[in-house]
Amino acid sequence: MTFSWIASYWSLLLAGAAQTVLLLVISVVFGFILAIGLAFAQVSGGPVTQYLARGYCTFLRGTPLLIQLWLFYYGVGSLLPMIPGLRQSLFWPILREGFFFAAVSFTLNYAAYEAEVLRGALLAVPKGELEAGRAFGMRPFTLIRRIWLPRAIRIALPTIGSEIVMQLKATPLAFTVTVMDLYAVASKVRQDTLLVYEPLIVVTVFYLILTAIIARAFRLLEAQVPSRR
Amino acid sequence: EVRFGVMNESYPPFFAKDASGEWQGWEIDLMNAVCEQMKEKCSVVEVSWDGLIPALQSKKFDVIWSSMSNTAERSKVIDFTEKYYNTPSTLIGPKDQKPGATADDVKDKTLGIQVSTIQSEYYKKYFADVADEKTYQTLDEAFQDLAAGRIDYVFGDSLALDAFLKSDAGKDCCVKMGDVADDEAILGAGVSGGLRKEDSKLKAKLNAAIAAVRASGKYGEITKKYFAFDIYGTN
Amino acid sequence: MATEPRGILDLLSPYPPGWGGTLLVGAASTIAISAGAFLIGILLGTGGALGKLSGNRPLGLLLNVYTTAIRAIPELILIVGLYYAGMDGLNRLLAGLNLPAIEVNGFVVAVAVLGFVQGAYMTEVLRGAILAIPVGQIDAAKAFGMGPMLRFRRVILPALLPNALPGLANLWMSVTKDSALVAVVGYQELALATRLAGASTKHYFIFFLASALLYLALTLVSNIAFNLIERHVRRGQPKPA
Amino acid sequence: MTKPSIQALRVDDLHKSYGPHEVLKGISTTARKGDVISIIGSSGSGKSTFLRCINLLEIPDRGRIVVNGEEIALKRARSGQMQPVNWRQIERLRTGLGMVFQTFNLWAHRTVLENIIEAPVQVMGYARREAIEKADALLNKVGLYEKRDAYPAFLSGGQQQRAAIARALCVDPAVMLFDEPTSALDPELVGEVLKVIRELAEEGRTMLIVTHEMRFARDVSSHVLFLHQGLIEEEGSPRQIFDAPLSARCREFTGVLAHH
Amino acid sequence: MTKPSIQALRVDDLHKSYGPHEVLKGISTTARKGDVISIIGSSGSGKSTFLRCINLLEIPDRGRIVVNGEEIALKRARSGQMQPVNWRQIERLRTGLGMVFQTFNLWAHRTVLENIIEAPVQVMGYARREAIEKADALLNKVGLYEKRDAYPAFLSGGQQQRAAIARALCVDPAVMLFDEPTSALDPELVGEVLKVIRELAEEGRTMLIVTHEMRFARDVSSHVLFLHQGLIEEEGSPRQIFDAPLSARCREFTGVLAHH
Ligand SMILES: Nc1ncnc2c1ncn2[C@@H]1O[C@H](COP(=O)(O)OP(=O)(O)OP(=O)(O)O)[C@@H](O)[C@H]1O
Ligand SMILES: Nc1ncnc2c1ncn2[C@@H]1O[C@H](COP(=O)(O)OP(=O)(O)OP(=O)(O)O)[C@@H](O)[C@H]1O
Ligand SMILES: N[C@@H](Cc1c[nH]c[nH+]1)C(=O)O
Ligand SMILES: [Mg+2]
Ligand SMILES: [Mg+2]
Repeated sequence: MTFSWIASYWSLLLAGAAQTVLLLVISVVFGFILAIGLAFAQVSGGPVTQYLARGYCTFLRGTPLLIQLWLFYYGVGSLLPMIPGLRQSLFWPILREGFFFAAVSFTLNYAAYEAEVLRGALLAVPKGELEAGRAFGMRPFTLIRRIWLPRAIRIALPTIGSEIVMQLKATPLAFTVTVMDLYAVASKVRQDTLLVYEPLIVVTVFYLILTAIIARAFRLLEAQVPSRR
Repeated sequence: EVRFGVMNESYPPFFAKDASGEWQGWEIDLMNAVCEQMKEKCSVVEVSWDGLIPALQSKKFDVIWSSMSNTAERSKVIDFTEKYYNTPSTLIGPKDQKPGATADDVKDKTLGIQVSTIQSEYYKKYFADVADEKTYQTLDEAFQDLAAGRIDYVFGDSLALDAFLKSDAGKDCCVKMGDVADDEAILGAGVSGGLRKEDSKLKAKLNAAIAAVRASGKYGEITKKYFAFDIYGTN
Repeated sequence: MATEPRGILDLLSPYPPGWGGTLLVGAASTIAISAGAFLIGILLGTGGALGKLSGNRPLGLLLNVYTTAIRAIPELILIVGLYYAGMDGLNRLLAGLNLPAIEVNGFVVAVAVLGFVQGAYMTEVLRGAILAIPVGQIDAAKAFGMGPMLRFRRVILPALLPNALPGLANLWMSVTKDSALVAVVGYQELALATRLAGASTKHYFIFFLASALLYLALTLVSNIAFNLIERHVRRGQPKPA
Repeated sequence: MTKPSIQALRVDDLHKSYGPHEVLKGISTTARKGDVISIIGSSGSGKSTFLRCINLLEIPDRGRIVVNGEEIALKRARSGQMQPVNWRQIERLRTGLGMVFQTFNLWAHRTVLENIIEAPVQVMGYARREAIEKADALLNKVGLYEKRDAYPAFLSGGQQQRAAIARALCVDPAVMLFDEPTSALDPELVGEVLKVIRELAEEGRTMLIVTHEMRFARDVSSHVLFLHQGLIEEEGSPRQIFDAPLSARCREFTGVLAHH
Repeated sequence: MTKPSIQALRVDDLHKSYGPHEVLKGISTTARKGDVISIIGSSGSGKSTFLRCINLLEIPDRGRIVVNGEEIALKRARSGQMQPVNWRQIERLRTGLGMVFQTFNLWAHRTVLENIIEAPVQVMGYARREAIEKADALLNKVGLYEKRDAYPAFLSGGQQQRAAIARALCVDPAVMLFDEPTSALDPELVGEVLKVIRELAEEGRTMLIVTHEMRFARDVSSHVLFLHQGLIEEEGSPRQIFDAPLSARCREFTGVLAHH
């Protein structure tokens, strides 16, 4: 095992780790918010919203994230410069970057997966507990905020934890749109030095730390309401 | 028998798998010529780029024959044969951009470079202080971004860049900005076959065969099928 | 090579030089790999979830290591490590013992590794699903003298499925795409076939769309299956609203 | 029947079917402020359904419901199903209609105390401190103070039922709907609940109580309804219903206990 | 106390704590074949816990349990917790210990009929046809035949309770553990259940019944246990417990209803 290469790559590695974390946090936070809407649209929306939300989830879960990202960045993204004035505008520095496209695609994709999980969890909340809320005159929004969603999230916690780890493992796809996340840096090191395992071990250690943090956080969350088992 | 490891993704015109699953291209033809020279039976083993080194080391095949450039870093891990081709490095850019390929020309601009190429090494040494780099997995993607105006240059192998400039998309948008000044240490080593360190017998055999194929004119013959000029490079 | 401009139909024709056949064969491999990995995952995940819930401390710790580490380690390193380094080590050991070297199919290793990873995710999904079953229903099964196997088959499994299906469906969707990793052991499935076709013809767009449609078709078919199962296992559940 | 000013609840010709099964076939009744109305009837006769229709947890197929002089506006949707015209109205009226469910329906992710203060704080807008004070008083009253921080899953049946009663009382509703509120309670606690209900009635609150305990019904109510096959078979004062029922079915039902 | 041959159940010095909270502090009792033992006591006194310990749904911290002359083998694990030596033994004994839960615990994914035939077919190995015949007879007995294909979520409280009773009866257990089996039933149905229990007792079956209905306890039982603060405060014949209790606490508890 050789790790001398770290000396010349450490700044890239740090920047890569930051990109990885940033992509993960953005996509999970915004994706989760979006997922809540999508899940409720499916369990209690009208026929049209139900249909649209279902379609969204099917489509985004049904096609590879890589292709979504690719079509979005090289398809939609490369049409952007044709909009007159955009290249001179304030947004160009953001819209020029792959990061923006990666963050958006990841968010939309994560939302589709998470919505599916939440949909199941919402249906698993005992009907009587919802009725109790309604009987007290709770508005739909209050009912969702205080009873339905927190109860569903607790039911789904282990699965949500898994989805976040899966999302972490999806971040390397950002490399296809020039984002140098940690994995991309490792790939670069691998190709530069032809070392097979060492760069990936660095990534693995970092992923392990992140995953352990996520797993621990979720274990604490789960322990908040004791279960009778 | 000598088993040649080829990356399972196409890199035309050097090697490409067609729809019927056959490998073909310049590097495949060269391989056949070299084998004939060595009087060896040859076979192709395809593995993804990530699998090339481990597969070589666990003896799933004997030589990497996959347009791999010889660099100092890489020679620490595997051995290389003599080079079998080397092409100059070029900058291309949009038509309305001032031509030139020096550090001054690229000041404050963004260069699209394929990951882990010799051009990326070159960038680090000569351009890193003045210009930005965007790293792509394939040149095709860099071309798209160049056409879309997200980057100002693509810096890469002249062959691939020429092919792009001749294509429909390239014709409309971009022109050659110029070859960069040579740096023997970085750009000169060229593409070689990659071998296990301990396999010096095969290395000698391959080196002899490559030299013989060049000397016999077979090399030129194969090259003519694919290129309008010699791709062996200087010396 | 030259990119002769050809029509979409030519490009996607099932016979060479069209790439349609290659894509379809790739899609078939994708399904085979995914189904194999998914099944292994279900077995491991069920065992893992029950193990975690068994309350056995050492087993629980071991399974926590399994779910944390295996989910964290990039699949690539697992496959490459197991297939190349692992096989190499094994064969060296065998050679030392004067035994003949064995040759394991890279495909089998890849499926096993993906299944092993799926198992880690499923452990968590299934554990959550079991925890969401009202305790009383399991108590009732115990009170009637049902043994662990019978209890699992007749009460826990049907009661956990409604809670677990969405998570399992997600994992299925995701393994159909992760199966692209078998390329590293020289195996060609849909994603690699797509890239080959794109690189050879430069018509990336067409092939990416075509393969997206193939994935989508696979998803739609699996959706129908998942929906049917879900409707069946949710029988007896009142609507929430 | 009475002056509208003191009419707390009025139900007219309430119908409700589940699929082909008609559970309520036209129930009408009126409750004045301070009335305690017991609803008795055999299992499956539609008592719970009746209570659940009053606060629109089940939407009736036909009929009028008037709470505190305000009629719940229902319209017939194109599907033929009835529908509230305005859910806001229903939410508002529900805050005045406390309910204790037959199955308690405590929120599993909240402790007993949190269950009780949930509606006061989130729906009525009470200050948290104030709500906790009140909750603690109620917890003491139902003898559950030391379980205030326990989660429902760890309570005995009777403890859950008491938590549910405290939860409903904490919002001070003008009309209370109790669905078998003493089914899981021992005789002493039944006595306590009886006392609480009497106090509430004296404060002018109206109560509808579904119960299977005839003694309790006799002791607590000002008026008794006997439900049978989706209709009110007989109604009247407890004395009349229990001592001199007119209908044969009612006589049979209330007389049963005496026989064995 | 009695000849072992007709001893159906014996419990010695049963202890059970939840964390720091000691719920059972040493309960001992014996039931002979055909005995109907009622367990009364205030809410939270540990009645359900007692029943759940008998069939090892809760593992006691100390004590002996002997079912039909066979002692349940328990050992102390290193953690200090008690543990069954052999779960197989427990599964076997459980088939002879029918249980009706306070919260019914019907399997939500099975219809009423499926709930009832589940254990006979899957555990006892009865033929499905045979089990259905028996289930139908029981469904008729509890008046639930027309709901046999309904899922539990769509039943009224009393219907669910009757389904749970039928489910427990269908396996013909030698000892039945009833946890408030009439809490959701109307007086007529209570009478029916009473009749069923008497029939079962005549067949020689043993029953432990937790109940809050003193009248029911008096009518049904051969023996009554009064649980208080984790101990048997008083026990004896119904006559003694209800008419001439020795302990002040018991007098208070059973006398309550008379006072209000
Ligand atoms: N799983 C548990 N964890 C902690 N405490 C529990 C648990 N189950 C019951 N308890 C507590 O143990 C005590 C006895 O409970 P149990 O259910 O046996 O009461 P009970 O006599 O059946 O009461 P009720 O008549 O209300 O059903 C109660 O104080 C209850 O809160
Ligand atoms: N959601 C539902 N879907 C279909 N049928 C239902 C539903 N809820 C109740 N029923 C049926 O309606 C009838 C009346 O039920 P309800 O719960 O009102 O009875 P109840 O008088 O409260 O009985 P109990 O005293 O047993 O609680 C029952 O036959 C029941 O099976
Ligand atoms: N790997 C997934 C991403 C994912 C998130 N959650 C589950 N899967 C994809 O390709 O789309
Ligand atoms: Mg009811
Ligand atoms: Mg109890």
